[in-house]
Amino acid sequence: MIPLSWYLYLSAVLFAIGLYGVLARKNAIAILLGIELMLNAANINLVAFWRYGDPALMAGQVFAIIVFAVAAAEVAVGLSLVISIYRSRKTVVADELDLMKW
Amino acid sequence: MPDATQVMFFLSAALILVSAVLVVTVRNLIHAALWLIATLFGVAMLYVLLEAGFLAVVQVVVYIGAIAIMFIFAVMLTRRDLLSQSPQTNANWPVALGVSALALVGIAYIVRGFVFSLERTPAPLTGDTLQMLGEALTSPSLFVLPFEVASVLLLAALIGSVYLAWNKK
Amino acid sequence: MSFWNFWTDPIGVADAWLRGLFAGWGMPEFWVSLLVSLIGIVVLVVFALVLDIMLVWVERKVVARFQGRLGPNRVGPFGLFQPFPDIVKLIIKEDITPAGADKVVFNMAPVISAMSVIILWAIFPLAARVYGTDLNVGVLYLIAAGAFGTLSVIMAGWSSNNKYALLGAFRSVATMISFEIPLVVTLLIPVVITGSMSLKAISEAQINSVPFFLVAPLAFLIFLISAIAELGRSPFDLNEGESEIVSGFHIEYSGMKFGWFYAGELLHSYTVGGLMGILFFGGWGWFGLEKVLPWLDTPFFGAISVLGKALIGYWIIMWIKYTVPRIRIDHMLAFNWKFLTPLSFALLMVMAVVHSLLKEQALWIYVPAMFLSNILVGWVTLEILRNNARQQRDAVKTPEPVAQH
Amino acid sequence: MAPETLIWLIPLPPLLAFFLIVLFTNKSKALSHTIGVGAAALSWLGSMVIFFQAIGVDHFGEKIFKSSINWLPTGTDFLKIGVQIDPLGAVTLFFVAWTIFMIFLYSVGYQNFGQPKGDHDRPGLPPHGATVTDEHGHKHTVLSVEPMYSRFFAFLALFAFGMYVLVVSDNLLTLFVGWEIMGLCSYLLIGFWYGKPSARNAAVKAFMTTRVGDVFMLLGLALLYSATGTLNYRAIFYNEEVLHSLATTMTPVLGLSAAGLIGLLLFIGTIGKSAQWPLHVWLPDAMEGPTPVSAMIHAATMVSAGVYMVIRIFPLVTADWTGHGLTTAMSVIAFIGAFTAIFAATIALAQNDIKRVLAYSTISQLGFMIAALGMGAYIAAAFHLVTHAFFKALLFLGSGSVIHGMEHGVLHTGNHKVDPQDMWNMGGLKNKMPITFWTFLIGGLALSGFPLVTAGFWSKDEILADAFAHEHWTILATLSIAALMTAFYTMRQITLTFLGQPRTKEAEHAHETPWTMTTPLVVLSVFAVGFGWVGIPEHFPGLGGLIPNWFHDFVGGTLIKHPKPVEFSWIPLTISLVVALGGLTLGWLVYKDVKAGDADPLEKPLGFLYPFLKNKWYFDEFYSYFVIKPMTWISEVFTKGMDQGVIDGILHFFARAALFIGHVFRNYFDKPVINELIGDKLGAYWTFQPAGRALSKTQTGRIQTYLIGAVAVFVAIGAALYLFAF
Amino acid sequence: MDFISTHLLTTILFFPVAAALVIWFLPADQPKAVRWTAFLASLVPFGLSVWLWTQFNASQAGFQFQEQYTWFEAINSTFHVGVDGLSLTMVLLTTLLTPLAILASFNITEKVKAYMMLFLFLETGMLGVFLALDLLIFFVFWEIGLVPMYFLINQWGSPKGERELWGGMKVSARNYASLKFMVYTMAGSLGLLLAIQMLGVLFQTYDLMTLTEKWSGFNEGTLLGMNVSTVKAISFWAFTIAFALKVPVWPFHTWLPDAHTEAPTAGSMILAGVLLKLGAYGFLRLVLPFYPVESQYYAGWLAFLATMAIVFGAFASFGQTDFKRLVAYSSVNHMGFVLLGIAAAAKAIGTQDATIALNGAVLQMFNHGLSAAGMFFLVGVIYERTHTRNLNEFGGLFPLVPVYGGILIFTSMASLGLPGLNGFVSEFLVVRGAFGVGYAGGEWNYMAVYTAIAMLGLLFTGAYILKGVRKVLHGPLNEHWAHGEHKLTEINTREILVMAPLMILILILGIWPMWMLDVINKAMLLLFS
Repeated sequence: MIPLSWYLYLSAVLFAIGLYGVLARKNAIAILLGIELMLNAANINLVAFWRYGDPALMAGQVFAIIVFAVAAAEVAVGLSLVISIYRSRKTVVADELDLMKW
Repeated sequence: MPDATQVMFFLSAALILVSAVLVVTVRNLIHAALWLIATLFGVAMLYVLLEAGFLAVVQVVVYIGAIAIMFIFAVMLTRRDLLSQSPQTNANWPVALGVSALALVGIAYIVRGFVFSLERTPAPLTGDTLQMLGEALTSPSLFVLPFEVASVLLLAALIGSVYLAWNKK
Repeated sequence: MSFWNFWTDPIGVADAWLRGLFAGWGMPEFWVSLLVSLIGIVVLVVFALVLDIMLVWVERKVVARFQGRLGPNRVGPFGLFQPFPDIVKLIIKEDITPAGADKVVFNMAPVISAMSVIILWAIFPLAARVYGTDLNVGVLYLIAAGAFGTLSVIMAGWSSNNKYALLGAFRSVATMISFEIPLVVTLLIPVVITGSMSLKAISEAQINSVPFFLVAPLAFLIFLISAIAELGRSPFDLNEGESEIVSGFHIEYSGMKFGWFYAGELLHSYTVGGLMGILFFGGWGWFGLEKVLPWLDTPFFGAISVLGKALIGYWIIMWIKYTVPRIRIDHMLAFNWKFLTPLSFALLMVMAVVHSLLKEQALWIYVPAMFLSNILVGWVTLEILRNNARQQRDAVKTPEPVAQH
Repeated sequence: MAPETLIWLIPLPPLLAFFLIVLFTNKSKALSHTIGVGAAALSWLGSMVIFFQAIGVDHFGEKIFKSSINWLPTGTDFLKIGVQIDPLGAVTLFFVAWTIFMIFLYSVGYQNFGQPKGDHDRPGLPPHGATVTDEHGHKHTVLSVEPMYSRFFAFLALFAFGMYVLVVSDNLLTLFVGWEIMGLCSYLLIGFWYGKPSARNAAVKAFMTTRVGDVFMLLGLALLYSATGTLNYRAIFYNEEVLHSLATTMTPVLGLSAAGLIGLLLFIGTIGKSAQWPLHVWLPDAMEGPTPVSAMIHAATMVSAGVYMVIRIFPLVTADWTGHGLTTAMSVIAFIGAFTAIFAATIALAQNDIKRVLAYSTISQLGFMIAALGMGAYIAAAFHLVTHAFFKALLFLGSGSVIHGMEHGVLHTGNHKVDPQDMWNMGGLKNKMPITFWTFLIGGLALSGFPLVTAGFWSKDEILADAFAHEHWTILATLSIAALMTAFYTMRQITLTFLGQPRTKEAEHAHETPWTMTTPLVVLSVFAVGFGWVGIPEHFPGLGGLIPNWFHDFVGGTLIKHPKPVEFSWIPLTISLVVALGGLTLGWLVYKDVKAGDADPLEKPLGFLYPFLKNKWYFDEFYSYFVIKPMTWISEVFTKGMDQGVIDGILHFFARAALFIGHVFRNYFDKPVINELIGDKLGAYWTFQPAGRALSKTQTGRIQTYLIGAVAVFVAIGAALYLFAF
Repeated sequence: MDFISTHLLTTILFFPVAAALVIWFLPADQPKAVRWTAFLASLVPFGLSVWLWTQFNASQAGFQFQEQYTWFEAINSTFHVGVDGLSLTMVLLTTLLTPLAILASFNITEKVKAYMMLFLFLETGMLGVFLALDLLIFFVFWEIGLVPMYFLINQWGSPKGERELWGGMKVSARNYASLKFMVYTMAGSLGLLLAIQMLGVLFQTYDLMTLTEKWSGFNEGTLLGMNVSTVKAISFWAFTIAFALKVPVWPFHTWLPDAHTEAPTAGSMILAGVLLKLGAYGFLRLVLPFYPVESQYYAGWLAFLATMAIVFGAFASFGQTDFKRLVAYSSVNHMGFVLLGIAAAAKAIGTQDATIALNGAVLQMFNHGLSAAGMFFLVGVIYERTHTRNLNEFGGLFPLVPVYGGILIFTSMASLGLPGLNGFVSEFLVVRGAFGVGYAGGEWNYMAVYTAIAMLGLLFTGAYILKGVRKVLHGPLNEHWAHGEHKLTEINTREILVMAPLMILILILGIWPMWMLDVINKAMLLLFS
């Protein structure tokens, strides 16, 4: 049998990796990739808790599904942002998108 | 001697972690995306281990079938940076590393810290979880509202992305 | 362990026999089940591939007939053995990997492509007790497998470092992702009616009531169309488009790698035909004939029924392929987004409502009602289209003055 | 069929006829009048059956036909409506049925059924005649058919329905329903030729004048209902203690008893409906309608309804009446009746329109009945009601026939100036239209009370006898004079119309009307003669006792107290003989040789009175000045002055105030203080800008830098919370 | 079906909104589709409420088909709906009139979509008021009904016409009317809201039934520093004025002629048919149950106002030359009878006379709904053809439009209160009830006087109705309409279809009012005794 904590550690690590990707990668798309990793880490937790808690309460799975939806939406909007930015600025490097800098 | 499920867990965990690391490190974004797919597949395997078959399949459909493909698309549409040989990480990547390590430590600490009231062999599933899930998603007393909200969110995302990516020329 | 048991439940018998055998060798339980399922997988895959090989012959023969030629007729009776020389040729051909290609990806693509089709067979119910596994999310599984197909195409297209390949990949991905929607929606209709996503349950539901093409003819049509697009077959074979992008994403492939793509496509078409049979034509049933002739209600005849239906479906797909010319990409996408998708959604809603209203009713009320509701939806759609067309014609009839712009 | 059921059914045929004609058959004239007449015939049949069943029962008063159902829930119990036929109802039903049936029949001819369509007739105007060419190619003009023929029958049918409802109903509410329906129909029928402004105004006048009465009547109903908790005849009028309690409870109004008050309120309704003074003005104008309508309204139904109602509520006005003297209510009624009788008679003297004369005669005859009721002689009143209904219907239909004949003449000469209704244009019609003449003569004699033979004599004589017996001398005197005048102007009318020489070419070319019109005349004339004989007093010399005084016995059963017939006395008899014969001879003498173009012989002797009478005592003018004008003025004031002036004025004042305040705030606070001072000066230059500059240094604009910061802080906070909070 | 039968009221209530949303997505250039969708959609609530009528058990006390959902927990206000005989009648009226009104406005050509949507919203608003069992909900719907009406008048009102304000300043009549309507009602609602809030604060609930027993019982002690009776008196008037504005009662009626005159035909139909009833309904549902004592105390004033409304309404109506204004004032006159009945009931609450008066009042509400809607529609019909409402420009139109004329006379007679048609029954009941209260077993009081005066108004009702008919149909034909492009065309089938249900109901209710009056009567008995 697998202890719950394994899943939790696993998701923690995955989350950290994703976080690193988000913080460190230059390319906006890569940042989005990182975000996906983090979302998956969260999902692992949700499902694991569902399984190890009371499986009759579907909350865990439901939230996981909603996370899917969120992820899909986020990717769609994010990527279209990236693309439109790319159109106008010919770059997707996050650091170069600094119009807000005074 | 680990039993079969543990073996499976280790396999998928290894797959997840390795490919995740690769996702955030490899230069070639296409490869990153493909490694992401590997990661997601691993997660799907975890779901199977957790007896959430539906989620596993959905994971594959949504993430591999749609999200990852979209990533690859996006990458291809933004070829220029793909070809550039400059480092793929920004200046303050060590800080980032530190911070995420810190976060990991923090979470791990918490995980270790709290009393595992749930640290036990999970109860065998009774009844058709798929059906339960469906009822949970559609019964007004449970989650129909979040579900609908999610659908609205998707609609908004659809319109929004179309609008954003619209080539106004 | 008599022959008749085998006749009625081959898998069960074989499974029991194998387990007994291995256990006799003193294997631990876990490894036994692992081994048995491995064997099962192997058998299934081999079966599928052998089927695939025969399909090569079928394809070539049928296309020849459609084009008024004879087709393969030298090797063996009716050229039945033609596929084998083909395969040998493909294998011994030099295997070229273009310069600048992304080796790993390039080599993985055809494998994934073939795999994406073969794994479908894992959930194919050939008879009441003859199937790889009975997933309670079977229908979704089909879609998931399709996702890998898409993946393989784009991998191939991108990795071969070739403009045409990339274009082909884009096109095919665009097609697949967009046509997946009506496909999924129409797949949901049998699911709604049955109340389960398992293909086995769906087949049984049809055997117990009526085949679903009577209940949801329109859904069947939409499924057929979007499935063909999913296959990337003519008239939707934009991803290959020999005449424009010199056969698209697998332009750079040769030898057995190409063979895999080719085999995958053939098998995929056949599989889709099988899916039609299972989802809309009553799976392993014989349209109620088995009630009259009980011996039809046995695994082997069931398998025959499924495979036969699959063959018919496959034939229909070929028929369309070799009859209808290719259409333009924008037309195709417009057709999907502006026509097929809304239609399928509307259909799904209507049928869900009618179903939930009438599901308690007797069959002779339920079935005609559903059928009529389909017809109605179709008719309304056609009306709307006609109006649309008329308006467009009128718009063309009265050109707006250019001066304003 | 049980009589009750039959009674329920009596009013229905006309109603059905109405809807049938209006909804379906209004295109086909023949079908319409078939339906109409058929319906009338059916109701007539039913009524006859009921009538004869009723007189078959002896002591019918105790065991009348009645049945009723719940109609309105009123709190815990119900307001019942139903039908009943008691002796009074039976006789009323009798004459109503006959007259209505006759009038329907008559209308077919009067509206020129079967004649060609008019050349330029249009709905809403009387037919102008049509030009036809006979086989010799001679063009000549003939009467043309009424354009709204079907509609006429529909309205008549509805009218009949109203009357039947009124007669068969067993309570005052449904009586009121029928009453009002007739009001509507009279409105519609008087205004039948709505194209004529005169007709239009007459219609409105009729409706409004009667409505004045109706409103009070409704009030009376409400009061009666709240006082007794029912409106059923039997429950109230056939019920001593109810009457007694009503009579004893006093009201603040004029010191009347409740009974009296209610009685008077209801009686005001009658004043309106039966055109008693002072609400009589509508009736003469109502002559604008087609003649059958006049007959319908003024003889058979509507005006009779008024009297009928007073007879119904007779116990109320006479509650606790000792039999000597009069209760307040009674005296009021008696006064109004008597005054109307003579007042109308005087006006009738000076009228030239053949129908107007009859109209006023009607008013005065009704006055007779009302007066009789006022004296407490309700049987006499009922008797006169019936006889009058017959001979007055006869007279009106006769006059209609005359007019018809005259119109024929008018069309022949083509001189449309000539008014076919003006008696001065007639004369010598005796030979032209004999049937009309003889029947009209009978009617006239009945009206003027020609002794022994005519019905009018017996009924009128009975009234006089009653007046004499109860020593109401003033009333006796008034009525006698009125009777004298009646005889006089009746003879005047007959002489001017039929006797002597034709005074115009039109009169020469008049000729007899078709059978559809003459048959009713004949039938009615029979009743005009015969119906008197059922009410001959026992002790009448010679005739008395030959036929029992059936009417008295029968109708007497209506109420609990059977009034005993007055004992015979020569004085009233002589009086009535004198006035009748005297009036007739006088009339004949005065008018027998009037030439064309002569002035009215009465003009000189009466002097200034003549125009006064001719203008009906200037009542119309009076009302228009003192009622209508002020009302219009008030209504103007209410809309213009009060609503749009005062009330809206106040509102607008508020509006202006609000606007003003808003203006002040904007110009003297917002603009200077907020916008300029705070917004521009303080904001821009002194505080906010420098701060912003300073802070903006920290903004690198690199999103990931921000993110790192965010995560770091988040981790820190999380750690802090975890370590210290928990 | 199960869902519908368990959520019948909410379905009826919100179906129009749903339909409106559907219409929102229809193409704006397809007015036909929009119209038919709206019409058919509005038929559904009607069918449902007919079903409701059949399902309703009149003899059962209290509200039926109740539904209660949490809505505004913080202040204990719940979404609570239910029907009793009173509201049932009104619901039936509303759901009957809306389809007719929509059918009547098929000739609207501009902004059809918005128009129809507003109409459906309006229906929901009105139904909400009738169904609400929670004061806050009541108020919310009360206000919601306002907005669509405002736009209907303001946007689709008769384009012509100006209204002169102070200082010769002119505004477009429909703006003036709509604004006046809005401001008037708002002014009333202010007091209403305050009173409601006070109740809510006082009892920590907005639930009607709870409040009814608590508040009407709550009689001594002090409140907000005043003693209760004062407070109650004040809040009584707050309620009363709010509802009186809506009824409208003289002298708060001046918005009505303007609003009616300017509103589009269907708008006036609904305005007269249903919106006015909201006020009277408020009286019956809130004022009488909440303030039995006060309303008895002030019954004289109510009766006075009612009488004024009847008499002045009649007079004013008689004074009009604008056909639609005439009909508009007739509403004042008729609603006066409703208020008279209410006042009488308030005077002697619980007695049989009171019940009769209430029966009359409620039935009068329904009847006026039918006849007034019919009258306004007929005015609209002729206005649409002649583009004038000036009575003096008509005359003798009967030969041109016999059918229209017949219908007009029929409806006029109904509105005049001719026995045999519906108006009479209710007016008789009101008069009878009021007079009974005034006579009260030999003891006479002012109510009798007021009734007597009211009868005078009844007389003038006749006067102005006849004036209308006389000016339009009778008299010498005004040749202007006889031929040429002005030729007056006969009423068409659609318009007859609008009138037919009204006329049939008018006749049925006139001859056999039992079926409806029984329900009302039982409701009144249960409510007020």
